[in-house]
Amino acid sequence: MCLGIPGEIVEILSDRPDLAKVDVCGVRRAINIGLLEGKALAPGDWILIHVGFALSKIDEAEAKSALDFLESIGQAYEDEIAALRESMIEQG
Amino acid sequence: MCLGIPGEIVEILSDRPDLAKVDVCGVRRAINIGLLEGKALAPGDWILIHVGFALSKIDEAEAKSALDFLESIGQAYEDEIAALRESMIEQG
Amino acid sequence: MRFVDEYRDADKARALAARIATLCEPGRAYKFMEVCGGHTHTIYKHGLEDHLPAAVTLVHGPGCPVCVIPMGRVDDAIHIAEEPGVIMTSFGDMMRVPGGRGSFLDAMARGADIRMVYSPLDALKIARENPGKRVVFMAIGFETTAPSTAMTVLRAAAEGIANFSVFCNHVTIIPAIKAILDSPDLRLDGFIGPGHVSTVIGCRPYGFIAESYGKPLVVAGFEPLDVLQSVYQNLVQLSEGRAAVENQYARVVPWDGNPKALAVINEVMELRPHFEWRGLGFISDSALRVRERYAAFDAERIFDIPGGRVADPKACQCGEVLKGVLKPWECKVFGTACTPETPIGTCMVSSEGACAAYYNFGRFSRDRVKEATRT
Amino acid sequence: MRFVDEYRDADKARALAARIATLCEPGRAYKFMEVCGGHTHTIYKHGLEDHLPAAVTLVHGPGCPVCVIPMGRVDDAIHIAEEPGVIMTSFGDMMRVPGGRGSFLDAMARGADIRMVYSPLDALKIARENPGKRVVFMAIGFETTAPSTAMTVLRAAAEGIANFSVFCNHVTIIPAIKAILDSPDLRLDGFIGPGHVSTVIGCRPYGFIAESYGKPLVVAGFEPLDVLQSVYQNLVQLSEGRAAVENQYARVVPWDGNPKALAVINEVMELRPHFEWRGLGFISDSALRVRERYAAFDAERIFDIPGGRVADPKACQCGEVLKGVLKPWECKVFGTACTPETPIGTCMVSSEGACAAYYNFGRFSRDRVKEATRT
Amino acid sequence: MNEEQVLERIERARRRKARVREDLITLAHGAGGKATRTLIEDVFLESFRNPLLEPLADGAVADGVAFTTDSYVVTPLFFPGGNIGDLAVNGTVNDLAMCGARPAYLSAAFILEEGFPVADLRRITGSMAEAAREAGVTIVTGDTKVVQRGKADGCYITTAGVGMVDPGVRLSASAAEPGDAIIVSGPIGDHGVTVMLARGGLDIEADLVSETAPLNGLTARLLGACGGGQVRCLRDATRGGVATVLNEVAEAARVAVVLDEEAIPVRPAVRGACELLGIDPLYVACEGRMVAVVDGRSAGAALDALRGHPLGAGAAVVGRIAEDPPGLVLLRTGFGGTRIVDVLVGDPLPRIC
Amino acid sequence: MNEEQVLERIERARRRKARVREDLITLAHGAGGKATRTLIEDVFLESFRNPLLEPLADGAVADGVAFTTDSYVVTPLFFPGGNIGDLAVNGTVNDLAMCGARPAYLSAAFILEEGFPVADLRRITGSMAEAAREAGVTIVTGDTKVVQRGKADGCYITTAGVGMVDPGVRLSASAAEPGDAIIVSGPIGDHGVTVMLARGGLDIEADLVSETAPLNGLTARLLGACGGGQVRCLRDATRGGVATVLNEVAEAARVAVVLDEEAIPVRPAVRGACELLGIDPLYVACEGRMVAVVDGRSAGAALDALRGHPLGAGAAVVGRIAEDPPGLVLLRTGFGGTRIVDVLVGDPLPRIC
Ligand code: SF4
Ligand code: SF4
Ligand SMILES: [Mg+2]
Ligand SMILES: [Mg+2]
Ligand SMILES: [Mg+2]
Ligand SMILES: [Mg+2]
Ligand SMILES: [Mg+2]
Ligand SMILES: [Mg+2]
Ligand SMILES: [Mg+2]
Ligand SMILES: [Mg+2]
Ligand SMILES: [Mg+2]
Ligand SMILES: [Mg+2]
Repeated sequence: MCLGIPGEIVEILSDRPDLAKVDVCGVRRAINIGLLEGKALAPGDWILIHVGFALSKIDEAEAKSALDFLESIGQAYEDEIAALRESMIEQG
Repeated sequence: MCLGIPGEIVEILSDRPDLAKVDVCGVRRAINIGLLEGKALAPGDWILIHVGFALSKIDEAEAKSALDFLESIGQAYEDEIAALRESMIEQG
Repeated sequence: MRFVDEYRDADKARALAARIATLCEPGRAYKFMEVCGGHTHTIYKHGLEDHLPAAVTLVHGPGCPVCVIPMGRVDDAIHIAEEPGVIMTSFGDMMRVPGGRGSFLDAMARGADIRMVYSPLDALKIARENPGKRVVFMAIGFETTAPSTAMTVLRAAAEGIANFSVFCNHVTIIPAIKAILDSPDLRLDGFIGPGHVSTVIGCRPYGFIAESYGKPLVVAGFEPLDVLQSVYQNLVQLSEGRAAVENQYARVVPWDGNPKALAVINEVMELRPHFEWRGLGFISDSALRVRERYAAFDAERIFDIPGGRVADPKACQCGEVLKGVLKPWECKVFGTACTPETPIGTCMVSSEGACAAYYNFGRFSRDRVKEATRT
Repeated sequence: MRFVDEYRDADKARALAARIATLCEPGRAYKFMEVCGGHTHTIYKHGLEDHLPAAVTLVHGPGCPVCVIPMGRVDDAIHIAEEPGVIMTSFGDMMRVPGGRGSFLDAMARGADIRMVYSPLDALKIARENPGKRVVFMAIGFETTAPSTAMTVLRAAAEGIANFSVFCNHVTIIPAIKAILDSPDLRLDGFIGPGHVSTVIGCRPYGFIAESYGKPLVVAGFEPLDVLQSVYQNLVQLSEGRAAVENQYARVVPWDGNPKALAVINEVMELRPHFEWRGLGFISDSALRVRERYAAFDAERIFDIPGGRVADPKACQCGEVLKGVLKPWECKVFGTACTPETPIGTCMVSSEGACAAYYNFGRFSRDRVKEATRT
Repeated sequence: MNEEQVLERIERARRRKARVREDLITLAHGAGGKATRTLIEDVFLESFRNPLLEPLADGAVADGVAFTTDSYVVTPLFFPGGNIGDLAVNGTVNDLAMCGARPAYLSAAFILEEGFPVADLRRITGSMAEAAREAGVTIVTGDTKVVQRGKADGCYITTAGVGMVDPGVRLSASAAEPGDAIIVSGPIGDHGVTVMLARGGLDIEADLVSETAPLNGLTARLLGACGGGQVRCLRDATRGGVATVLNEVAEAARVAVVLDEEAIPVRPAVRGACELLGIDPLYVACEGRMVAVVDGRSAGAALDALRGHPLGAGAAVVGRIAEDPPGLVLLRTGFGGTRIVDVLVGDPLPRIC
Repeated sequence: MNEEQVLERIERARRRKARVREDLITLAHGAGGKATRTLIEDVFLESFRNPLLEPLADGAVADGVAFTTDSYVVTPLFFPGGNIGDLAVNGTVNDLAMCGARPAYLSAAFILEEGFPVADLRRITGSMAEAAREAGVTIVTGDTKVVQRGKADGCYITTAGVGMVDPGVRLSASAAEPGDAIIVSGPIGDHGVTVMLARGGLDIEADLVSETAPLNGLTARLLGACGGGQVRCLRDATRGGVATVLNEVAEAARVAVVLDEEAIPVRPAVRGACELLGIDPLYVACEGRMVAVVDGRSAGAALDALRGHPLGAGAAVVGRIAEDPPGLVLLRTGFGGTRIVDVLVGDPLPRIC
């Protein structure tokens, strides 16, 4: 529960290593990354933001494999629909 | 110097003997009469008010004799004017 | 928006919906509970149910941290806010939540200084900028939010900010799920597990649900495709006769959660023996309080709090709604006496509350809506 | 209005004016100083000079308590007002008086809490109602006003109101008149004595004016006929070759003043060795301060006051105007750089100030005004 | 230089362009006297300058339509004789009436402070409705804003009004001519003194009520009784009082205004309060009194017309327009002397000296 | 009772007379959502009721003249893209334009807080003059009040406006008909997000500016391009945003409004800020965007007309009017689902849950 939004790290503040400037769709805010202690964070990394804190680092590989799964279902569905349509044309 | 206004005592406040309700032309305010200690004050008496305090009790006899003087000058003046006018009519 | 837009795609939704439909055994009805109010919000906001077959029902759970705050705690918070020299700070979500003496908004109208913040760190900043005031942060939320509160207390302690304290109302999710599972009047087929809580606690704590209760639980993300996919994964498990904890939201949720976040919670807070949940009653070990060693930052110790219990209004059926026993519209006052303008229960206030989500986004004949929006 | 309207009668004024005219020796010019700003105000407000023959000139004296406050004291008052938690209270007359850093109104615009009161007792009331604030009363005025301040301090002491104090700027009239009499560049034929000061100090203190300086002084009331009559009485004395103190205002002024008022002043205040008068410079024994025994009510002791002297603006000729050496219009900045909106000197601020009275009520060709108003 | 020369120089100085010298707004800028005028001329007129705004009259008239606005920020909100609601309706109705218009439509914009009692708001809108009914106007559009506690004072109301001006009517302060009579419609200063006392800080009691009232009935009678050109100008004597209004007339028409102190109607209690506080009723705000400048030959007819209406029962001729000295208001005092009646610098502050 | 019956009962309940239940005004009463509506209906409309006020539109139209008012209390006074002065002029110009009027005259009433910098005031009036010039309107009358420190927030401005409505033009929310197209004139929410971020408390940066602008040029083009009756109604999507405006249309015309989420133009930064704060751009205020309801057959012509004007370059058809269910705004989501878009209860508060 509780609103969490993905944002991209733009900069780790040099004077405050527990803060990162994060970009959400062109909107920027300093986010506390103290809860991700021990994770290697760098500009370009994505994090999940909740009430001004980063709760986790987004795992791009996991994201990709999940999307691949969704794509595959989508593709299968389109194939089926196409097949269905063809069969209807054949019938028609 | 300093603005002072005559007002008429309407009531001596029973619970606060240093305060009197004073009327100025139908406008009423509680006035501190502590500076008039020793003067017998009663409703109907007139006092001079300055910044919420009564500074003196107005002496009606003195007021009357001063006004009498002014009246007398006024009367004398009118008599003179009348005399002057008559003399002009006589001349005219 | 990356990691967002991909998961709002209508075509993929239709494909997934087709799969879901094929997974449903004819004649069987399925009930899945989304534990988390964030999911409830997603479901209604995106009209997700339009993709579900009639056989699948989503049941809304107790995972709205605003909804479960009992009225007495709101009154306590207002009591603190009305102490001289206090600035109460709160997330926007709390502003309209009614206690026995009205809401924060009403208290503001009576003169209390209550300010909305985006982060507990903003409350700390207000404390720093107002040394002559006592700044209290109204801390609410599950394990998602508790680490932020704890981090803020640690920061206040490190900086020696003496005029800052926390009114701690953090709750924990597992006891609530357990209460649901143990409630006699509810039959569920599986769970859509709370994604953001799980970033902190990980997926292991749900193990007992699969093991002891034999129900699937799929930890899910908050975009509508995430939720739809977790329905799909639940159905797959059921069709395969399995019951396991799965992580649909692996891009964000590590299986083991966030150990640092758990550590800071544990540093600053401890379990309360009992805590009252609105609608659910007292649940043991279900909430957090500030530890003795941070007493200086604990509003409950600093202020003399009435701590009274306020009975829920008679008409209120939030408990049944929170447990998923009643659908919002089945509450007798839903939409007539209880509306978002005049909420009787908290479920009607928070946008994560099931009643509010249903009222704002879903309240209307689904058939007529579908008819009207057909393109 | 009794004791007012009788003394504003035009017919009596004309009669008195005729007498005054006959008392003037042909070819001789007469200069009388009205010491008191209240008289200046009366003279201009009622157009009294229209009743005077050209041979009689009224010269405006230093008796405007606002006009004689040096700029440094205004700055000190603003300094106090800008201390945290202070409510400064003041008569309306002070609000626009410029110090080196602007006026009370400007300080209010910058954020100071300065409130207008009608009576020092109202300031005490504010103190009573605001226990968390330090309430300071800006005390100004001659012996007329000093007893009220003293009574208020006594009352504060009796009630134990600890958050009330007085910034004492009371001045005494006799040293000022002496300074005038000793100034080399002024020739006066007599004085219109200050009526309301005399209710307190009585008429005896003026004796030296008649005795040592050989000038008549007539204590006068504040209605225009009072002032006109006192001119008349001055002229009668001169025509009879006498110089005495006379009391035109016997309805209000007892010959011996108000002993109780003098006693309370003396209880609470003592003479300062020196005090600066705007335009007149330092005058010994000319002002009052709070006695040691009432130190708890003395803002000068409570607050750390800069106490700096601020040189009057170069263009300012208030000193000459206050001494009656210059007529207001003879000041080089009168009415151009110095106006009531943009006063350079204090005489342009108070409605008792000679420059302000002349500017507001009299500034214009007397002949053209007379022509226009002829009925 | 002699006195006459100095005075000429001063008059020239007074006609120079106004300039705000302060860095910060002070209460004086809102008091209706010189500081207000300077602010309006130097900031608002300077920014917005156009021929319709330029006369700085009660409202603007174009194509037979009059348009005006005022914000109401009175403290206290409720006072003897009325409340901010009556004021907000009557004030704008009156500004339209002073343009010679028949007031028709009003707008009402509310700025409410968080915490303001809804019951008080209902009382205020009730009074507004009643006042609108009495004046025969309709409130056709509005707005509501709520600001945080401490960012207002309960309730501020801004009304604007639209009215229709009959073809024959053309009123302007600059139309005043020597020989014209100056009429006030009744005793002055009741409203201002009532509100000042209602604030409570002065602890003064008086049996006074605000005269707040819609004057369009009165102006209609007056315009009906006198021919079109006979009425030169109408002004409601609000903030700044009769003195300020007449200074504006003198200035706009470059004429002298000559008042007779004894002819000016002032209630005893108003006089008493003013004497006690050291202020001059000529500067005290009225909210149901107007000043009319009419052709001297129509003065009688005008007076009859006004006195025939309940709100004009106390109407009186208080002075006249003269040619010289232009731009000045003069007063013949009851004492038989004369003086200038200038524009006030700041608020009419209670004074002790 | 089954779900359908319950929902019917609820719809009936929603049409009951609004009643303010609170004793005190809260910020929600000014937020533009249901509480504001309830306050207006129960207090203001109840007190002032008349046929011209009753539609509660952007302004009132009578005898070919449109009249409107708004108070401006924005915090901060200066923000990227504008300030309170632009808003006060553009807002009232736009309300007139939304009445189908050619805006002509404006009034401007200022409530200034003691201590307000004169330089800021000059900047504001300068912007107002510039905005008035751009819109082709004249500020013809005004008012200034100064309140004590702590009784305002620097500067409040209330403008009212008068405009002329051509005979053929008759716009009304109740004129919307099934088959009509709904057009917005450009990306939504820029103003509201810009101001929210400019307050500084959220510490969020974005390259956003308010779109505040006068829309009368745009409306003139639109009315010119479509015949008189083809444009049913125009609304500027200020407080409460597009969602609120469309609910008013649905309610007034007793029709359904059906929106297509993907067609609604929202800038990425607005979306980003809204996602971060948990608010919905549909409820965010715009100050230079309008919603037009036009005959479906004229949608193309209307869009061309709008897109030909710089302020309408981003115009888009975002939905249509349907017959059923009356009084409701529906959204077809990008996800392929549907939902209601209801009136907001309070402010669009940043939320965490
Ligand atoms: S309708 Fe109201 S009272 Fe009923 S369950 Fe929902 S929130 Fe609770
Ligand atoms: S004109 Fe101004 S500077 Fe000159 S004497 Fe008068 S008050 Fe002083
Ligand atoms: Mg007016
Ligand atoms: Mg006006
Ligand atoms: Mg007020
Ligand atoms: Mg007005
Ligand atoms: Mg509006
Ligand atoms: Mg609008
Ligand atoms: Mg409007
Ligand atoms: Mg503001
Ligand atoms: Mg508007
Ligand atoms: Mg005005």
